[in-house]
This record gives sequence, structure tokens and C-alpha cells, in this order.
Amino acid sequence: MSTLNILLAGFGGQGILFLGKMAAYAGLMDNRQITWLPSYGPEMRGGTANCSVCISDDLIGSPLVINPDILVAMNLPSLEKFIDKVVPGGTVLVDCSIIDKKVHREDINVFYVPATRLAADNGLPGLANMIMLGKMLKETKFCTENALEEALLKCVPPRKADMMELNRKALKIGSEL
Amino acid sequence: MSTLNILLAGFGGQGILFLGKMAAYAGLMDNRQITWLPSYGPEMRGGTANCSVCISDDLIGSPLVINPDILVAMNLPSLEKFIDKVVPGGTVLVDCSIIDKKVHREDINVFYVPATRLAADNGLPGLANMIMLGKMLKETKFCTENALEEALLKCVPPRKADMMELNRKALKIGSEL
Amino acid sequence: MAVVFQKPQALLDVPFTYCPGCTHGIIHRLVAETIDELGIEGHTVGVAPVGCSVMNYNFFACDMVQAPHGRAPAVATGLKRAIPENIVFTYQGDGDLAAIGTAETVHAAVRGENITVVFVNNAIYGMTGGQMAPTSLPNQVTQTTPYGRDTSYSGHPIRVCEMLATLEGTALAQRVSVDNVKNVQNAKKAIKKAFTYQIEKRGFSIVEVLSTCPTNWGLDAQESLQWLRDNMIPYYPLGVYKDVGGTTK
Amino acid sequence: MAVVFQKPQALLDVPFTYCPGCTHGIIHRLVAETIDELGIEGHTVGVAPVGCSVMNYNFFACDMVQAPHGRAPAVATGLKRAIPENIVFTYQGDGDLAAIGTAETVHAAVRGENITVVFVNNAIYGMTGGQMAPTSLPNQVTQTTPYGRDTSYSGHPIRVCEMLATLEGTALAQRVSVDNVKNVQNAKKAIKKAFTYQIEKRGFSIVEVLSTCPTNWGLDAQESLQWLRDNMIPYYPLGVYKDVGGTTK
Amino acid sequence: MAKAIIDETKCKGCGLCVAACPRKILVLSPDKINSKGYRPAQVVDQSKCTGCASCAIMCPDVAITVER
Amino acid sequence: MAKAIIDETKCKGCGLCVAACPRKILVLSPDKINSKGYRPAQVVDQSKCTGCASCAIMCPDVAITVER
Amino acid sequence: MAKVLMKGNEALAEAAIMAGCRHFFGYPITPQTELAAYMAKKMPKIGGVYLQAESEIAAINMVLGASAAGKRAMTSSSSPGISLKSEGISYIAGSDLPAVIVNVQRGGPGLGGIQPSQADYWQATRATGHGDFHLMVYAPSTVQEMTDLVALAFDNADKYRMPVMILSDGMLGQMMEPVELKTANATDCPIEKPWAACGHRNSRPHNVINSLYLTPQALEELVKKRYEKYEVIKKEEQMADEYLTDDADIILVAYGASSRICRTAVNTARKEGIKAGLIRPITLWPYPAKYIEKHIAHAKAFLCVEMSMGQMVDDVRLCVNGRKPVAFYGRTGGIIPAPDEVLNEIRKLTGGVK
Amino acid sequence: MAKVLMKGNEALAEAAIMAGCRHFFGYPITPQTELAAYMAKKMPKIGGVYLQAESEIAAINMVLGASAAGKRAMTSSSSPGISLKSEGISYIAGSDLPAVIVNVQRGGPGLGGIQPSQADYWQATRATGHGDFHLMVYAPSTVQEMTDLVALAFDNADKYRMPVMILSDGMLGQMMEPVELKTANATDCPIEKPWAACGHRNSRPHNVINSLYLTPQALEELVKKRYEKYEVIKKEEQMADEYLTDDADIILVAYGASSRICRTAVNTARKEGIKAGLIRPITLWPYPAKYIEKHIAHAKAFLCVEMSMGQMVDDVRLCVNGRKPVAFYGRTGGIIPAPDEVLNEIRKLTGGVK
Ligand SMILES: Cc1ncc(C[n+]2csc(CCOP(=O)(O)OP(=O)(O)O)c2C)c(N)n1
Ligand SMILES: Cc1ncc(C[n+]2csc(CCOP(=O)(O)OP(=O)(O)O)c2C)c(N)n1
Ligand code: SF4
Ligand code: SF4
Ligand code: SF4
Ligand code: SF4
Ligand code: SF4
Ligand code: SF4
Ligand SMILES: [Mg+2]
Ligand SMILES: [Mg+2]
Repeated sequence: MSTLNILLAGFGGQGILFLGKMAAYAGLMDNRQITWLPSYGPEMRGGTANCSVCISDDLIGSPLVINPDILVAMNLPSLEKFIDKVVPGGTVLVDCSIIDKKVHREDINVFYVPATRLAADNGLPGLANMIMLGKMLKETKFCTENALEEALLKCVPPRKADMMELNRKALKIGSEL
Repeated sequence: MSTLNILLAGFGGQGILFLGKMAAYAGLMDNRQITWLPSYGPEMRGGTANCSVCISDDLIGSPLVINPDILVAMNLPSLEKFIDKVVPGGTVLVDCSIIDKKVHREDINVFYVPATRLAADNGLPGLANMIMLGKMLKETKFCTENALEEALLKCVPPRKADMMELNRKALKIGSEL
Repeated sequence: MAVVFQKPQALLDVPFTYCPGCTHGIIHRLVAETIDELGIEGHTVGVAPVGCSVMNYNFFACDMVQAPHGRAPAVATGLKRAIPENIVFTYQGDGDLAAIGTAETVHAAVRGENITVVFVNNAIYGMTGGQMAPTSLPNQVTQTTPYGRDTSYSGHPIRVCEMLATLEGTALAQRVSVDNVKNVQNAKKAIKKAFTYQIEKRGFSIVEVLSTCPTNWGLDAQESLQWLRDNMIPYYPLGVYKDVGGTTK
Repeated sequence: MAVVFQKPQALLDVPFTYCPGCTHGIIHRLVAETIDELGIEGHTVGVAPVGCSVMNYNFFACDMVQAPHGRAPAVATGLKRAIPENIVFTYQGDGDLAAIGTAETVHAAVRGENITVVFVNNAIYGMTGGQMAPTSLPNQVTQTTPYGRDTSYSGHPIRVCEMLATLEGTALAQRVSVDNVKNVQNAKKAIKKAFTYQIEKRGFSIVEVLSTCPTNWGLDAQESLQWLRDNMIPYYPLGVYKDVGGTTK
Repeated sequence: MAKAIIDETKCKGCGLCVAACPRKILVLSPDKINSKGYRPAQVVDQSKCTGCASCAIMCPDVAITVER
Repeated sequence: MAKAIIDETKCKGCGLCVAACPRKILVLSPDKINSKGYRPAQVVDQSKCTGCASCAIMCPDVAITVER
Repeated sequence: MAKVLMKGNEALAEAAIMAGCRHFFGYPITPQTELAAYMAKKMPKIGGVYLQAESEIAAINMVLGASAAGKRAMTSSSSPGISLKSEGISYIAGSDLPAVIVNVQRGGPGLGGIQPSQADYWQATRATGHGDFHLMVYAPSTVQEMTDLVALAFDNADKYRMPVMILSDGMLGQMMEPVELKTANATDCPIEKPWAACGHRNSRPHNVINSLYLTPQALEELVKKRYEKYEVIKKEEQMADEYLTDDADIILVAYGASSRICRTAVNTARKEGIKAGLIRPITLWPYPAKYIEKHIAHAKAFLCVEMSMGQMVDDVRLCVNGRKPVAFYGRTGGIIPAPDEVLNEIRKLTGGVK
Repeated sequence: MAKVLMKGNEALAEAAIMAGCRHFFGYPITPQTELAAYMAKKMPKIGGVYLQAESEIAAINMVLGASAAGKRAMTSSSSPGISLKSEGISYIAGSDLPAVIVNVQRGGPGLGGIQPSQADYWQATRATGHGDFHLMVYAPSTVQEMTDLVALAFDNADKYRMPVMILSDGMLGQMMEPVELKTANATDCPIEKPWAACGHRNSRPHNVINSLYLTPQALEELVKKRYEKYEVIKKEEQMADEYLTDDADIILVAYGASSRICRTAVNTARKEGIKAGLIRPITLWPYPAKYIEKHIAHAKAFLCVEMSMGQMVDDVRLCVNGRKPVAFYGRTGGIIPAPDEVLNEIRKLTGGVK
């Protein structure tokens, strides 16, 4: 099955769900099947937030990603919770400005992205998520570049046009890392 | 099946349910199977009250008497409602001090008992029901005489001992008609 | 000779199924007279409760909806929000309104729902054969308080108008009685005011009518009126508890 | 050096699951301190509501029962009638107590049920993500009043203490706040009084505690306290609304 | 002259009209029983009727029409 | 001398204690992040503490013990 | 004890008291009112609790509370009232609390009527509320059984820590039959309940009564454990009564009120030479499948008779599983079928002759 | 219209509005909150009514009122809230009123959990309240279907004058998928409702909306008429989706969320050479028996997969009626089964090989 299973996880407030939505829309813009499923309910109050995104050429069965092809971990509890679930050969992106642990698996590709620090350094507060997305695009080619741009148009409301540029900037930083 | 199906019907306040209870207890005292089922709910507010009593040597199926062997009718609506349901050969007792209609069926035994007037005349207000019961015993032998006396002991609480005598008197009047 | 009193148009020509002397009938007539006088039958929808008056959908000439026990105010809310230009009233007993329907009653008032509630308080569950209602009086003997209502065990009777008067959404909360001619006439005025407030979009109006239940009180019709006077009125004082348009007790 | 302040015994050593700055935690502590001071933990049974505090059965050291949404007073009634020598309290949010649980609340008070209710009014449904509560303030923006609570449409917020004060069975109805040290101390006194009244078998006692929901109000902890002061206290005046043992506002 | 007309088929013999009439001209029929089994109210002296409608106002079964 | 002891594992960095302290000797840690991801409160100058317990009274997470 | 004549509702109430029930919470509804009235009269005299709740919802939650405290608690209602209790019943099941709930069924749906009915079978056996759970359901068919089964209900509720329903109907509730009341339980808490929330008295860790499990794994584990218990109950607790089934060609299946009518019909059919028999389920859940299984080989057909549009017939079909034809006859709306109607169905199935 | 990404809950809400629904009455509960929030946002802008009721009970009765007035009305909740609505739903059915009720199921019983579940199947298909009646029940399995079926639900509610349920779950409610919103209905009352209690305007006799029939004969007659209507619905309205069933040896039966997992499992099984197929019921009542019937001859076995301890499997068994083996696999408590678990069950049934 050509389904790409993506799991995005971190603290609430890091824009995890938005990150997922961007990924999903990008898939949609590529004319593929997609699903997006957030964790929900009071568990979010505990501070963690995560979200499953599937992109496929076929109808998607379970939208719940248990064994991700791609894991984006934006805090330590998330990394610890999900790292063992990543499929062999999968890709893991770690925000290493927040997580100072290393991943010990050998059978996966791990990228350490200091996204939060980069965002702060570049005057892009709250856009660490887009930096991660840019990096994810670069390393996994989960969608076309054009699709991501179109996704941005879908996800950022027109009245927030200024945000658009900042987002583009963050994506670029990520994709050039 | 040796089941005797009795239907007792009249206005609320005429002691219809008590009449049924007496008949039922009498059956019990004869060591027979018995059931007693009242009409219930707001229909009683309409003013009518009726009650099914079955006496049998075998387990009793439906306690609801649809086709009575014995019908005791203590007001006109009741008589009109049930007269056609009486089984051929059945017995009908009509309180003719209240109902001035005659029954036109030929295949049943009809007894006209001026119970309410007799009760009034004999200083037994409210005991027309027992006069009907006395007459019923006489005409149908639905129980032994002894059983009826025992039923009285069961149905009239000891502290109402004075009522006991009045009841006996009413039963006697009925059974001697 | 002119007819000075007759059955109102808003009552269908169907005999009431109430017990002899039960004042539900008087209250029905007052509601119907109000509908006649305001000329609103064609756009009035009534909500029948579960209780002795459950079948009042057979009596009132306006459109009627029968609601689950206690839920008449919610049903009325649905009806009113659907067609706000209609006049919507509920007619509810004390078990229906003040026991199982407490939340629906309070929140219709909280919302200031623009409906009229005719609340018939007879201090008992009439239809089910005379059990204690939340409004049954201290020491009142009922099927479920065979030794009299023990307030230390079952609580004190609830005074609905007083309680609802604390809510901002309540436009009118008035208690009346139908135990004599004068009180019946006052009751009529209150009911008419309640409907008028609805027409004027003032919010939630409730008229609590002290009523009898000869059957379950074990009294005759006339004795029942006396019992109402002697026992209910002292505990449930007649009067206006809230009136956005006028004086409040 | 002596310990002058520490976690009360009646709180288990389990971290609260509340959001940072949520005053549910303060109120928990006050209840626990009361239990400690009265020495009643061993014969106290608490009833947890459905709401953010649903899992307080994990926090209180006394026996606990988790009740269906709104039904805590009924569950408490069952517990209390079963073992009257036990001390039974409910801990309920405003959605739980004042919306779905209105009937259970009112009738526990009507019965003068000898229980204590700790009523946490944060003007919102916290747990489900910030919908309008019956206590949400006029114009308050919530998930289900995105344009602000329109009182002409959704009604005015309900003042529970004022309403329950009209009922004879209510022994104590007091509103307090936990927005500053002094108010927290007053809140503690009220809660302790409510428990004491239960021990003295005086009937139904309720303490309404104005509380914050930083998460769903979209404010930080400190701003939330300010919002409470600026908006809630004016609408919900602090004070004693009924007190069978003393002065009433 | 006024007139109170009682619909005997509707009357349930509750007697509330009897008690309400200030002229005391109503009674429950001592002999008649209507189809529902009740003794209907009757006007014993129509001529005394003032048409005050007290009877009708108290009648729970809307059985009374008053003319004046 | 008094002492306010903050259990950093319990603290959620809400800052209510910081605002409540009359001596203004509490701050949220500028650098530390606890296991829950919060910046815990810290006492910057213990010597100024009066042991008034205002901080503890306002702490929703019962993270503060006060000695005096 | 000598037999006395009692109404089903009253007999059930007295038997509950004799079984140690001292906590009854009710709300009036026809045709179960006598049950509550009886409790109201008796409980104060024996130090028990009769409390009239403000609603059925409050009543079931008071039961939840009293049961959580370790007491034998009960509530009764009729069809619409049971719907209102369904959330609470689901909570009681989800909290593993014992409780006895009586449904004196009447005609539905909606306000319906007040005459006897059996149209709440599905609700009782499959969905008295939301989620994966079951009640034990007993179906008395005589006033005597109204008393006998209530004692069993309390015992099994305690034993299995689950809610148990007595599924009765207006006919059984209102009728009088001779009844012998069995000996009483001494106490209202005959078995140890170390789990009860009765105050820990500083001598044990706190007890928690709860049905919330936010981790799906934990919730699943608990539900599965409960279903293991259900398997035990299915094995141990099936009850049914058989009448002339041994050689029967056509086997009627009916419970409660309708089973009585069927018995009469079976007798008449036998007189006509039709080999009819009757299986009368006493437990509706667990369904007495093994009683049906026994007869599948020799029976030519089954006829399920209910006072509904056909609900239990699903269970009969599930048992028979296509091996023999299963027919249905039902009346609804509060009508008690007459024996002759049933007899006619029997005749139809047998081609009119033996 | 271009496809947009929407949450199931929101898509359903928007589709309801497009279907002419202007009256929504709700009460918050996870995982359906977004549905109400969406209504709260949209309704005021289009002159519709969004009202947050004081409880689920009030909400369903407001629906009853608005529907009685002739309007397309809707409410939504999740499992415990549906239990509370059950009395009202029974009234709506008994009053022959249209209404659309959404259940975004979560784990039970009791307070349970908030993760997706399918354990309210029995409640939805057999006993959403007391008495003899049915709802039509639609089970979407994609966000697109959440929208398509809600339109159908409103149409059929009006057409048959009965309550219709959308039986969804937390997964479908919370997830986003691309969705195309179909064209809108012009009005909130697309068909004539001469029976509505909307005020007679002095131009017709009064209308009465009611479910009380004290004469059992009258009640029976009405119920039987309703069941005749149900027979029509059973004939006309069965819906199911088939996937690779034509040559299938083993046929999975699953609806909603679990059907998606089954589809993946079927694909994998096919790759392993196992001839698996899937029947996905879209209507749960009427149960799509004819879709199952078609395949009984050639299928070697059926496997019913649910997010419950086994509820719909009863209906599969009733259809198959012993002609082929029917197996069951389920997860409960809020757990979504993984395709591999289902694949394993398929393998077991086929002996591991084709
Ligand atoms: C849910 C539900 N609970 C209980 C009943 C039974 N019931 C019918 S009427 C009634 C109470 C009626 O009392 P009230 O509202 O005071 O009206 P009244 O008959 O006195 O006029 C009850 C409890 C019911 N039909 N439905
Ligand atoms: C019967 C039922 N309806 C709705 C819910 C969903 N629900 C959970 S908590 C809650 C409201 C909580 O608000 P509140 O009582 O104010 O407590 P808070 O979270 O604000 O402390 C609701 C509606 C439920 N669990 N059960
Ligand atoms: S039972 Fe009472 S309230 Fe009902 S009709 Fe009779 S007298 Fe009136
Ligand atoms: S959501 Fe609100 S009430 Fe709930 S824990 Fe968070 S801040 Fe407190
Ligand atoms: S109208 Fe007046 S005077 Fe005439 S009968 Fe009636 S009450 Fe008496
Ligand atoms: S008040 Fe009416 S019902 Fe009563 S006796 Fe007079 S006429 Fe008859
Ligand atoms: S005890 Fe008082 S002085 Fe010391 S840190 Fe706390 S608030 Fe400040
Ligand atoms: S009040 Fe408590 S939780 Fe908040 S910052 Fe201070 S110590 Fe931490
Ligand atoms: Mg009443
Ligand atoms: Mg709240």
C-alpha cells in the first residue's frame, strides 16, 4: 500500500495540529487521499497534543497512525512515547532545541532540528512547526513543493496575509537545513 | 378445563374490587387456584370499575376474563359492555335496582337482584355487593359456603368486627333470594 | 335576553374527563376564555403535560402537543423558537412542573423563554393515584406518605413562584386560586396578563393556580375548596411574586 | 522551625490534573483542610461530578463515588440515607450543578438533605472545551456563544445561591471566591461551616466558590483572577444568602 | 329576568354551583341520574336568578350557560 | 526566619504564588523546565520570607510548604 | 407460612424487604404504584428508607449512592421511567455495583398506554443504556415468582456485582394470586462488600466507585473482565421452565404474562391431539439457550409468543440458528393475547392437525 | 464545489444546514462538541436557531417541539447523552415526528471513556427507549458520508415521519478528510406537513401531536400501522457498500470506523491470496440483509468486526441463519482495531492459507 503514515507530537501550543493540517492539505493538493486525526479530549489538558496524518493513493483505512513512517517529535514525552513505534526505515524529526536526548535506534533516519531556537533566532515565534515541516519536506518528499505552497494558501486565512510570508520563511529555513 | 371465569363490573364505590377479592379468597379457601385482576389506571376515574376473578383446579393462564361464565353487573354501562361476552350457558346477575333494562339473550341464565335497594332497606348501606355475592353463591355454587365464611374472615380486618356481622347478613339476604 | 356566560370557543365541545368537582376544569376554561378574548386561537399552540390534564389536547381548540412528563417547557421552547410569532403555553401539574420538570422549568425561566406556563398546583400526583408531590403540605397524608408528609424526612413543600421570582428571565410569577368566584376572576386576570406579556415579548410568565383533587384528597368537591383555603393558601400565599410590568409582592 | 503550611492529609499525594493556575486546586485543598480539621476523613464520602474535577476521586483521601453528570446530589442522597452517620459532600461544577443537575440540586435542597455541596462556578464548561454554562456572563465569548452570550437569546446567568435561599430546606447558602488570600481564607471558613452544619444535622448546605478557567477563558492564571474580580463578583455578589445559624445577606 | 341553563349531560353533580349561587336556587337532582351516573344540578326557582353567573364561574365542567 | 519550600515537580508555573507574595521574593524560573514542561517557581531571597504563607494559600497545586 | 392473596406489585415489595432491601427510591408511575406505596408504608416501620425522588433519574442515582455505600438498594418504574434510568443503569453496570431494578412494563412507545406489555425486552436484554454491558434479567410469570425472583435478584446482584432487572408487566403487577412468602434475610448487607464507599474509618485505603477510564486499554481490560463474568453467568444462571416439551412437535417460547396464555393454549392443543409444549424463559439474560437447544432435534417448529411486535424471537432464532423454523405471534399496545389466538397459530403451524 | 478539509463533526453540521436544518438543540459532550460549536457559529448568521439546552433531555424535547411545529430539527450527543435522550426519542417515534439525532459514540458503559466506540449499536437499532418502534440508522464511514447521509436522514425523516439516527463515532467526528458539500436545500421545510402543530390559523381543525392511546386496541392499531411502514422501509431503504465480495470466500461485515480498518485488512489478505471481501452496512436499521443474502451461497464464512464486544454480529447471524459460520472480532473501550489484528482473524478463519 502506498500509504504514508505521519505522526506529529508535542506540547499543546506548539502548533502540532496546524502542522498536521498543512501536511494533510499538501497531500490533498497533490490529489491524493488524506486523513487527519488529532488526539482529543482532556488528555490535551495534560499538555501533550498529537495528530495522525495519512497520505495515500488509495482509500485510507484507519486514520490512526500507530506505526508512523514519519515521526515529528517536538517534546521529550512524545519522543519517548512514539520512538519505538516508528517503522524500520522510517524518518524521525526531533526538535533538538527542546529535546536533548538522542535516539538510539539504528534502523531509522533521525534528523535533529533545532526548530524552536531557529524560530526564535529568526523572529518567527511560534513557527517552529513550519520549520519542522520544511525539513520534513526536504527529507521525505512527502508532497510536491507546489502542494505545500497551495496548502499554505488554504490554511492561512486571507486576512492574515502577513502571516503568510512568515510561514513561507519558516518553511524555507526548514527545507534548507 | 375446569376454570370458572367471573367478571364483576360497576361504578367505583360499589365495592366491586372487594366483591372480587371475596370471591377469590373463597376459591382459595376451597384449595383451588385463583387469580384476581382489576381494571386499573385512569379509566377508573371515568367512574367504572371492573375486576376479573378466575377459579380453577389447574394453573390459570390469563387472569383477564374476556368471556365470563359469571357476570355480575352493577350498572348499565357495564351490563351493556359485557353482556354479549358471556359464554352460552353462563350466569348473569343484574342489580335491577340500578339497571332497569332487561337482558335479551336466551342462552344464558339471568337473575335480577335488587341488591342496592335491598341493602338500603335492610340498613346495609354499601353492601349491595355482598348481597350479589350471596346470590351468586346460591345460583352458581362457585365455592363452598364454608369457604365464603372463611373468606370473610380474611377480607374483613379483625378491628372491623362489627362489619363482619353486617356482611354476613348481606350474604344471607342474597343467598336466600 | 343575552348570553352572559357560555363555553368559550377555544374549548372544543368535548366533555372533560376529570373527576366531579376537580378544578382542572375551571382552569381550562380560564385559559380558553383568555385565548378567545385575545383572539389568538389560530396562532396558539398548547403543550399538554403528563398528569390528569394529559388529554387536554382533546379539549383545547388550538393546536396541541403532548410532552413527556416534566418536559413541557422544553417542548414549548422548541415550538416557540421554531415559530416565534406563535403563542405557546404549557399547562402543567405540580408533579410535572415542580418535580421531574424542575430543570426544564427553571431554565425556561433562566432563558426568559417567551412562553406562558399555567401551573396547576393541587399538592398531589393526581393521575397516578395520589402520591406525595413536592408541593404536598406538611403532614399531608398521601399514598406515599401514609403517615403524613414528614418534613424532616421528605422536606418542605416547594414554593415555585418564590423560587422563580429570583430569576431575571421571569417576567411574571403570580399565584392565584380558584376556590371562590372572586379568586377565579383574579386567576383569569393573571392568566390573561401572562398571555399578554408573551404577546408583548416580555419573557417567561408563570401563573400558579392552587387547585383541588377531590378524589385523592378523599374529600367532596366543596370540602376540597375549603381544604385548599384552610391549608394551601396559608402555605402558598396568593400574590404577585414578580412582575416586570408592575408591582411585586 | 515549625511547618505552618503543608498539604492536608485528606489530599492524597497525587498531582492534580488541572491546567496551570486553575483554582479547582485551591478549592480541593480547602475541602481537604476542612476534613483534616474536623477529623472526619474516616467517615466522609465524597461525590465526584462530571467536569474537570471528575477525577477528584484520585485526589481526596476519603472514600469517593463518581456520579453521572449532574446527579451528584442524588448519589449523595443515596449515600447519606444509607449511612446517615457518614459525612457526605459533593463537589460540582456549574454545568454539572446548575444546568443538567438543576432538578437534583433544587430537590436536595427542598428535602433539606443533610449533605454539603461545594459548587465551583467558573462560568464555563471547562472539561468539554469551553462552552457556555448557565452561569456564563452576559456577552461572554465561549465556544457556543462565539459572538458573546446574548442574554435576550440565551438568558441571563443563573444565581444559584439566591435561588436556593428561597427553599426552606437550605441551611446555608453562601458565595465565596478564591481570587486572593483573604477570599481564600473566607472560602475556607464557609466550607468548614457547611461541613459543620452537616455534622450538626442542620440540612442542606451549599458553598458557591467563584473559580477560574484560564484555559477556556483564554487568559493566564493571574489575568483570570482579575477577570473573576472584574466580571464575576459584580454579577455574583459574595455573601451569605441563607444561614439558619446566623445572619443572612 | 335571568336564566341559568344547566347541560345535564355534562354535569357531574359536584355541587360547586349549588354552593356558589348567592340566591340558593340550585340543588342536585334528588332523583334523576344522568347517563354518566351523576345527579345533575337543577334550578329550583328560575325566577329568582339574577344572572350573576357565579354558578357558571365555579362549574368545572362548563355545564352552565347564563342568560340575562 | 521563615521558609517557603516549593516542590518543583508539582509546580505548573502558573505564577499565582509570585503575584501573591507580599515580599516579592518569588519568580518563575527563567531557565529551568520541569518534567512536566513548566518553569517552576523559585524563591529568590529566602531571607526575606516572613512565612506568611500567602504563596501557599494561592498555589492551586499544593506545591508549597511553609515553615516558620 | 400460609398463602395470602397479594397483588404482584405488593408481593414483590414485601419479598424485597424480606430479602434485606432497606433502601428503596422511587417515582410514581402506573402500573407500578402499589409497589412504591407498599414500601412507603412498610419501610418507616422497620427502619428502612423509602424515599420518593424528584424523578426516575434521581431515583436510580440514589440507588447508585446507596449501593455504593454497600446497601441492598432497589428502584421500580414502568417503561418510560426505565428509559430515563438508562444512563444511570449504565453507570451502575460500569461501576460494578449491585442493584435491583423493576420494570412493570406498559405499552409504548412514548407515553403509550398503561396496559401490560412486553415491548421493553430488547431494552432490558441488550441496551438499558449505552455501551457494552448486560443486566441479569428475570421474568416472573406468577405473583409467587414475583417474590421468589426478587430474592434471587438481590443475591445475584451482590454475587456478581451487577444490576439485575425484574422484567414484569402491568398484568403481573396488578393481579392478585395466592402467594407464600419465603423466609427472610436477617440483614440488608448479607455479604461482605470490602469495595463499598462507606467511609474508610481510617483502617483501609480509600475506596473509589467509578466508571471512568480515560485510557482505552484500561477500559477495554475492565469490560473484557466483565464479559468473562458474563460467560460464567451464561453457564451458571440460565433458568427456564418446561411444560410438555419432551415429546413436543411444536414448542412455544414465551415468558411472563404471555407464557400463561401459552400454557392454556398448549393444553387445548394437546386436547386436539397436537403435540405442543412450552419453554418459559425465566432468565431473559442470560438467555436460557440450553433449554431450547435440548429440543431442537425433535421439535418440528418453534413459536415465540410475545406481547410485542417481536423482540425475544430474535433470541430464539439465534439459538435455533436455522435448524428449525421459528414463527412469531404477538400482540402489542397493552393487549393480552387470548389463548385462542395462540391456539390458532399453533394450528396454522401444524397444518391444523397433529 | 472543490473539496475542502473538514472535521467530520463540522462537515456533518454544515451538511445539515445545507439540508435545510435551521433548528439545532444541543448539550456539550466530547467527542461531538465541534458539531454544536459549528452550529453556534453558523446559525445566527443564517437566521437559524442554535440553542444550548440545559441537558440532553431538554435538547431532545426541544427537537420534539420544533419538529412538531413542522421544522427540520436536529440534536447531537455522544453515548451517555443518547441514553438520556431515549425517553424523548421514544416519544418522537410514538408521535410520528421526524427528527435527526446524531450519536458520536464513545466508549462505555457509564462515563466510560471518550475515545471512539461502536458499543451503542443495540441501543440504536433495537432500543433507543421503551416500546415497539425503530429509528432509521445510518452509519457513515467517511467524512464525505457524514455529509451525504445527513441529507438523506432529513429527507427520510420527513418522508416516513420518524426519527433517524446518524450513528457515528469519535474517530469520524474528530478526523478531517476532504469533503465535497452537495447542493443545498432551499428551505427548512421542503415538504408539506399538514399534520404540524404550527397554529391552525382558523383554517383547519386543530392538529394534535401525541403518543398517548389509553385504549390498547387504538395503540395496537397505530403501532401495527407503523410496522407496516417499517416493512416498506426494510424493502426500500437498505443500503450497503460491497468491496471485492463477488468471489469472496470470507466476507467481512463491518460498518463505520471499523469498516475502514477491514478494507485495509481485506486488501492485505488479497495480497496473501486469501479471497476476502467486505460488506459495509450503511443502514443499520433497516439492516441490509439482502446484501448479505446474495453472498451466503458462495461465501465460506462471515467475519463481523466491531468496536464493541459483539452487537451487530447478532444481525449478521440472524441473516445468515446458520447457513454459514459467522465469526466475530471486536475491540472495545475506545480502541480502534489495527488492520493486522483483523488480518489475523481472517487468516485463522481460512486456516492461514487461501
Ligand atoms: C417519565 C414518567 N414518569 C412518571 C410517569 C407517571 N405519571 C403520570 S402523571 C404523573 C404525575 C401527575 O401529577 P401532577 O403533575 O401533579 O398532575 P395532576 O395529575 O395532579 O394534575 C406521573 C408521575 C410518566 N408518565 N412518565
Ligand atoms: C450526560 C452527559 N452529558 C454531557 C457530558 C459531557 N460533559 C462532561 S463535563 C461537562 C461540563 C463540565 O462543566 P462544569 O460542570 O462547569 O465543570 P468544569 O469542567 O467547568 O469544572 C459536560 C457537559 C457527559 N459526560 N455526560
Ligand atoms: S384525580 Fe384529582 S386532579 Fe385528577 S381529575 Fe381527579 S380530582 Fe382532578
Ligand atoms: S479546563 Fe478550565 S476548569 Fe478545567 S482544569 Fe483547565 S483551567 Fe481548570
Ligand atoms: S346565575 Fe347567579 S343567581 Fe342564577 S343560578 Fe347562577 S349563581 Fe344563582
Ligand atoms: S358545578 Fe357544574 S358539574 Fe358541578 S353540579 Fe353544578 S352544573 Fe354540575
Ligand atoms: S511565605 Fe509569604 S513571604 Fe514567604 S514566600 Fe510565601 S508569600 Fe512570600
Ligand atoms: S502557585 Fe504553585 S503551581 Fe503556581 S507557580 Fe507557584 S508554586 Fe508553581
Ligand atoms: Mg398535581
Ligand atoms: Mg464550569
